[in-house]
Amino acid sequence: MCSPCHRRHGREICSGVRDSRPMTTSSARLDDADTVTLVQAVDAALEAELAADPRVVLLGEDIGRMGGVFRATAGLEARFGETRVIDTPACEAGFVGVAVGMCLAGLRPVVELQFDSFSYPAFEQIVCHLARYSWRTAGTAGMPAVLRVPYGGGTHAPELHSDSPEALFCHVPGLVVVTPSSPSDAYSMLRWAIRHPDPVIFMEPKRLYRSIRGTLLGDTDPEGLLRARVIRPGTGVTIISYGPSVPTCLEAADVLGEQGVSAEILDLRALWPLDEEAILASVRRTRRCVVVHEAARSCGIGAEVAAIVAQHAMFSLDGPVIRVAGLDVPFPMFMLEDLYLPNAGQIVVAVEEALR
Amino acid sequence: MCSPCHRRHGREICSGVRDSRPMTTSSARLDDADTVTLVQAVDAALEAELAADPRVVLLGEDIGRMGGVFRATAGLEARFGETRVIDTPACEAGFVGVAVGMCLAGLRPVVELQFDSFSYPAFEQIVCHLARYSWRTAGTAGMPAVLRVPYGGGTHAPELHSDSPEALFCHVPGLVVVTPSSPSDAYSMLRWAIRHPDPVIFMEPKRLYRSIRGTLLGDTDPEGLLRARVIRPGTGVTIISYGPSVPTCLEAADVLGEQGVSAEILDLRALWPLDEEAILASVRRTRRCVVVHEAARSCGIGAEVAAIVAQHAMFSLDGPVIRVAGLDVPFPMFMLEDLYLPNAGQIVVAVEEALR
Amino acid sequence: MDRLRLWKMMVQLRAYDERATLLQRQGRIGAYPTFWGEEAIQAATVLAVRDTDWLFLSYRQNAVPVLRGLPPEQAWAYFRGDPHSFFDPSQFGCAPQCVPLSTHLPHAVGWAVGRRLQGGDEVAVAFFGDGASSEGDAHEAMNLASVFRAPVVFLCTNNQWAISTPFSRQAAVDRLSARAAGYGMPGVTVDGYDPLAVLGAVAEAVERARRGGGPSLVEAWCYRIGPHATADDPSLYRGEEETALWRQREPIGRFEQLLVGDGLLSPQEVDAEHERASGAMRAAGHRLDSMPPPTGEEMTAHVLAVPPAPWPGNLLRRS
Amino acid sequence: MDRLRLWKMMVQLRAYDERATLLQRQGRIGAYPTFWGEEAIQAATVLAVRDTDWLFLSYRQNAVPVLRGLPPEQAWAYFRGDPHSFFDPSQFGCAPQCVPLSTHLPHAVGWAVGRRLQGGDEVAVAFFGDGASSEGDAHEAMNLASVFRAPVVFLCTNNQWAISTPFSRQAAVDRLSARAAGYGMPGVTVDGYDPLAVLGAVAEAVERARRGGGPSLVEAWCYRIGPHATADDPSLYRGEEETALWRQREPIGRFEQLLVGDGLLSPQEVDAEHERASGAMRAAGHRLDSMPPPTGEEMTAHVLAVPPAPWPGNLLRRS
Ligand SMILES: Cc1ncc(C[n+]2csc(CCOP(=O)(O)OP(=O)(O)O)c2C)c(N)n1
Ligand SMILES: Cc1ncc(C[n+]2csc(CCOP(=O)(O)OP(=O)(O)O)c2C)c(N)n1
Ligand SMILES: [Mg+2]
Ligand SMILES: [Mg+2]
Repeated sequence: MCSPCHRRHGREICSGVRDSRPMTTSSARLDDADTVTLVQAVDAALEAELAADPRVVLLGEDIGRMGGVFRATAGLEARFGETRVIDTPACEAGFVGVAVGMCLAGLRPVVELQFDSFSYPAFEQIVCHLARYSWRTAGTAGMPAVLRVPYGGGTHAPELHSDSPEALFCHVPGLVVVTPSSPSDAYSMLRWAIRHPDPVIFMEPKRLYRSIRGTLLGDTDPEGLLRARVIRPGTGVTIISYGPSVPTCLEAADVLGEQGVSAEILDLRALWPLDEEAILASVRRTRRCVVVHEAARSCGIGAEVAAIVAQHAMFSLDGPVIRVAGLDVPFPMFMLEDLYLPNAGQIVVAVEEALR
Repeated sequence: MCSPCHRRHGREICSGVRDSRPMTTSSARLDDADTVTLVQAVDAALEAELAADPRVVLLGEDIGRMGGVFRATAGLEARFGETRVIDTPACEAGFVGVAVGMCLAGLRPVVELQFDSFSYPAFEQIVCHLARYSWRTAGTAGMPAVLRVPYGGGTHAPELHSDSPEALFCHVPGLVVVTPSSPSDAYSMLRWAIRHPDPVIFMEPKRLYRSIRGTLLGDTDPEGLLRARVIRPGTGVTIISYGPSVPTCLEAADVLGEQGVSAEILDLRALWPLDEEAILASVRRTRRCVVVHEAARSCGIGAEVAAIVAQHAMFSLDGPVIRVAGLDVPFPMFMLEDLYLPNAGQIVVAVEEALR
Repeated sequence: MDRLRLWKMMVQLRAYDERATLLQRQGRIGAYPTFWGEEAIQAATVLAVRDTDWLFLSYRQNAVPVLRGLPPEQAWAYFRGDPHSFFDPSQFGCAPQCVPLSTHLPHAVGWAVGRRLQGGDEVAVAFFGDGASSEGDAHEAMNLASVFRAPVVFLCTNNQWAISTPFSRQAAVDRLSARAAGYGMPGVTVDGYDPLAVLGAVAEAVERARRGGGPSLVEAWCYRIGPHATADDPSLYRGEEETALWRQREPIGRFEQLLVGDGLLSPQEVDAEHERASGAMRAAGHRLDSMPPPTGEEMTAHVLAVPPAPWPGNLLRRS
Repeated sequence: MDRLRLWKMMVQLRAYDERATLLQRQGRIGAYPTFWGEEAIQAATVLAVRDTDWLFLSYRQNAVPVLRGLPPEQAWAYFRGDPHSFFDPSQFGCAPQCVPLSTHLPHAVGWAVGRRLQGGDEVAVAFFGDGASSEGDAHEAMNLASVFRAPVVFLCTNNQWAISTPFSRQAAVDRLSARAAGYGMPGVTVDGYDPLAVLGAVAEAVERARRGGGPSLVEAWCYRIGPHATADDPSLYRGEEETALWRQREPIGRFEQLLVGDGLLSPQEVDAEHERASGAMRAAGHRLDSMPPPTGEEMTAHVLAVPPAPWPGNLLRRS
C-alpha cells in the first residue's frame, strides 16, 4: 500500500498522488508579476512546477530553444536543460504515447500540442491509453499528464489552426478537461493540473494569449479550480461560457446592462466534469439561460449544458435555452472568422430570444 | 461545367454527382431474400453497389478472402476480384487516406474499419481531409466515400471492441452520420450512402448483426433515408433512439403499454444532420421526451436532442427531458456490459421520471 | 545460461495456452488469442532481461506476466471480461496487454526515457507483430527511440499472418529487420522457434541498450500455427499444408530433443514436467471459476483517482 | 530537355516567393511560408512529370500550382484567409496544399491506385519535409504504396529544419533515403540546389513508377535558408553563419552561371527575365487587392454537396 496515495502499487516513486504542497507564485522572469499576459502566466506556471517537482518534464515540438511557437515555454530549456524540456520530432501520436510511458515511469509529463488540430493525430493515444490506463491497471498506474492544447480562432491563422475540439475530449471518458479565461486562472489552473493525479486536457484560449493581462495568485483553493465561477453576478439571465468566449460575453453583458438587462456570466472553467450545481443554481435564480461557445454546435458543450438544464431545471425556466455556437462547418478561412465567431451582438440577440 | 453535378470541375469522371439510378434488390447469395440478418443486408448492399457501379471499391483489413471479421463482405472478393475488394495492411490512417485519394481519382471507396475503436487512428484523416476536402476545393473534389464502422457493445468482445463513437463524428463538421436499426434500413441506407456525394460515416450496430431478421426493400425514397422514422406510434411519451438501442426501446414500450403508457418510438437514423422537425413534431404531440443511447452521456447525441428540444419545444413539454445513456466511463469489461447498457427497465424508469 | 529454466518456462506457457483454449471451448472464458508456437520467443525474452526491465505486450503475449508471477487465473480473467484481471504493471514489470496495434510502442520509449532521466539503467522490450509493423505508431516509436537513444528493444514476432493477411500483403520486404537501418539502429532476424537464437539476439540488444548504445530491432521469424483467435477460422484464407509444415518445427519438441540429446533431460522428465505444468494450469482454471464476479460499482472504479460526484451518466439507476 | 524552360520556372517561383514576402510585410496577406532556395526542387519536379500526373503538396509548395497555370493572386489569396483561393485539383493536377504534416501522402497512394484501376498510367508525386518524415502517415503511405506497387514518387525536401528542430533531432540517420530499403523500394539522395540532379532522379523514379516498377523515395538535400514562415525568428534557435553559407549555394544563381557559361543565356537576358517575372508578380499583387472579399454565405458553401436545411448552428443570426 502506497501511503500517500492509498493505492496498492509497487512503484518506487508514486506519481499518482495528489500534491498538497502549497503553490506559491514564482515571479521570476516576469516583467511585472502583477500584470502578465495569459501566455506569460502559462510560462510562469510551467516554470514554477518544473522548479517545484523534479518529476515534471515538458515535451513538444519546438518548445526548447525556441520556447514554443507561442513562446509559452520561453526560457525554460535554458533554465532546466534539454532533459526536462524536450524537443520532440514531429509525431504527435508518438510523443503523447511517450508521455503515457513517462507516467508509467513515475514522471509527470506536460505535453504541448502545437495547435488544436494537431491533437487529432494523437487521438487514438489519448482515447485508448491516456484516458484508460488508470482504469485498466486497477488504479495502480495513474496518468498524471497534462496535454496543453492552444485552441480556438480569431488569430488570423491558417487552415486547421483555429479549431475548438474540447467537446471531443469531454465525450471521451477518463479525461479531465479544463480551460481558463484569464491569466490568473491560467496560472493557478495549470499548476493545479500538473499536480492533479488524473490526465488533464488543458485547453488554452490562444486568442487571449496576449490580449488580456492579469495578476497571478498562487495560493487559490485547488479544489475550487474545478468549479464554475460567476464572473459577473446578475439577475435577469444566465450566460454560460468558457475560455475564449468569456470576454465576448462580458462585452455583451455591458450592452445588455445599458438595455436594462442584468446578465450573470458563468465561466465554466472545467468542461468535464461540468459543475452542474453552479449551472443549475444560477439558472434557477435568473430563470433564463444562454450558452456561448465557438465550437461547432452539434454535440458541443452547449448541448450538454442545455441537456442538464432541460433535465433538472426545465420548470424553473421562463424562456427557451438558447445556444450561440459555431456553425457546423469547418472553421472558415480567416477573412470570414469574425463572421463565424460568436460576437456580443449575437449574444444580445440570443438573450432577447431567451427573454421572450 | 459538369452537366450531371452542376459544378465546375475538370474531372473526366465525375464522382460527386448524386446517383439517381434505381436501386433494385439484389437477392443473389442471400439464402432467403425475404428474411436476412443485418450483416447479410450489409453484404447484399455492398454486392449490389459493386455490381451497379464500377467506381465502387471496398477497402479494409481482412475484407477479402476472409470476408471481414463479421463476414460483412463474404463472397465479394471472389465475385469482384482483389482490385475492387482490397485487403489493406493494418494502418487505418493510411487506408482512410487512400480512400480520400481514390475519391480524387473518381472512385467511390467504401472502407471497413474493423471495430469502432479502430476509427481513432484514422481520426486526423477523417477530420482534416475526408470532412474538409469538398470545402477546400470549392466543391470541385467531393468525397463520396463511406466509412463503415461496426459499433457498440453487447457482444462479449474484448477491450476497445465495444465503443460508440458516433457523437464524435457528429461534432466534426463536414460528415454525414447515419445508423440503421434493421436489416431493411441497413440495406437501403448503405446503398444510399454509397451513392451519396458526401462522406458518410455508416455506423453498423454490431449487436444487431445477427440478432434480428428482416426484408430487403430496394426502392425506398432515397431522400427519406435521412429522415427519422416513427417505428411505433404513441401518444404519452416520445422515446428517441437509434441503432443498437432501438430494439431495447421497443421492449420498454411493450412494458409501458402494459402499464397503460403509450410510448412513441422515434428512430433517428441520421445522427447528423438530425431530423429536428420529426423530433419536435413528436415531442410536441406527446409532451414528454426520453432519449436513449449507449454512448457516454456527456456531449452525446442525447445532449444534442435535449438541447434542440430545450430551445424549440420547452413550453410544449409537461416533464423534463430524460437521458438514458452510457456512463462517462470506458466501456466496461464485458462481464459488466449488461449493467452498463441501457435496458428496458431503465427506460421504463426514465419514462416514469419524464411523466412526473 | 540456464537452458532448463528456459525450457520450463516454455512448457509453462504451452500449458497455459492449451488450458486457455480449453477454457474457451468450455465457455469459461470468451474469445482467446492463442500463441501456440511462440513460446520460445516469449520465454527467451523474459530470460534475456533483468527483473527490473519492463516488457510492453500485445494481446498475443498475454501470458508473459504469468512468467513473472501473475496468477494464471488472473490473466485468464481478462478473457472472461473481468476487470479483476487488471494488475499493477510495476509489480510484474509488464504493461497491460495492448489491443490497438503498436500503440504501446511509444509507451516503451517513454518509460525507458523516463527511467533513464531518473538515473535508472533499465531497458524496455516492446513486442509487436508483422501486422502491427504497418501502423504509424510503430514508425513514430522507432524514430523517437533512435533520436532519444532510448534503451528499448523492439521485438517483432513475425508470424507471417495478421488475421487473414499474409506478410506478403503487409509489407514489400523480405525481412522487417530491414527497417532498422532507416532509423540508424541495428536490426536482425532470428529463428523464432529457436529459443537460444532469440535469447542471444535479445540479450545482445538489451545489453547494447543498457550500455547507452540505443535501441535495436529484433525480428523473430516464425509462423502463426493456430488461428488468430478462437473465433477465427483459418480455412477461409489459407491451406492446411503450410501450417502443418510449420507445426513440425514448433519450438518445444525441438528444444527437448536438443536437451535430451545433450543429456540434460530424460524423456521421462520431459513428460513429467508437461504433466506438472498442465496440472498447475488445471488448478488455476478452478481458481478462475471461483473468482468472485465484479460488481456494478466497479464500473467507475479507478477510472479517475479523483472521481466526480455525482458521476455523469446516471450511475444510480443501474445499481 | 529544355534547360531554359527549367530556369524560367525557377525564376518565376523566386519572383512569386519574394513578392509574397513583400505582400506579407505590407499587410496584404497574413503569415507566409517562404520557399526561397527550394525553387530547383519544385520546378525540376514539375518538368519531370507529365501534365496528367498529379502533385501532392505541403504548404511549402504553395506555388507549384502556379507553375501549372493557377493565377498567383489566387494562390496568395490563401494567405489572406480567403476561400476564393480554393481551386479544382483536377484542373491543375495539384492537390490543395496540405497543412497537417504528411497526411497527404496516403492521398497520393490512393489517387495513384485509383487511376491505375481505371486503366490510367499516371504517376503521383508527393512532396514532404524532413520533419514530416517522422509522422506515422509517412510510414503508412510508403508501406501501402510498396505493397500496392503504386506509381508514386515520395519526394522529401530535406531542408534540415522543421521550424526550430534541426534534422539531427528529427531522425538518427544521415539520409532519409535510407528508409526506402525498409519498404523494398529504391531510395536516393540528390543535391536539392542542382535542378538537373533533381530532374534526373525524379524523372527516373517517375518512369519506373509508370512502367509498373512501384514507388520510390527521392530525397532532395538542401537547407531552409529563410525563416519557417514570416512570423518566425530563426535567431532564436540557429546562428547566421550556417545559413549564410548555404545562401551562397542557392540554386538560381548557380544555374545561371552554368547557362551563361554554356552560352545559352547572356547576363542581360538573365536580368531581363528576372525583371519580367517580378513585374508579372507585381501585377498579380494588384489583382489580389482587387479580388472581392468572400461573403458570409460562403461559410457553408461546398462543405457538402447536399446541404442540410436549415444548417445546424444558427446561420441566419450571422448574416
Ligand atoms: C489499431 C488496430 N487496428 C486493427 C486491429 C484489429 N486487429 C487485431 S489483431 C490484428 C492483426 C495483427 O497482426 P500482427 O500484428 O501480425 O499480430 P498477430 O496477431 O499475428 O500476433 C488486427 C488487424 C487492432 N487490434 N488495432
Ligand atoms: C500534424 C502536424 N503537426 C504539427 C504541425 C506544425 N508544423 C508546421 S510546419 C512544421 C515543421 C515541418 O517541417 P518539415 O516537414 O521539415 O517541412 P518544412 O517546414 O521544412 O518545409 C510543424 C511541426 C503540422 N503542420 N502538422
Ligand atoms: Mg502476425
Ligand atoms: Mg524541413
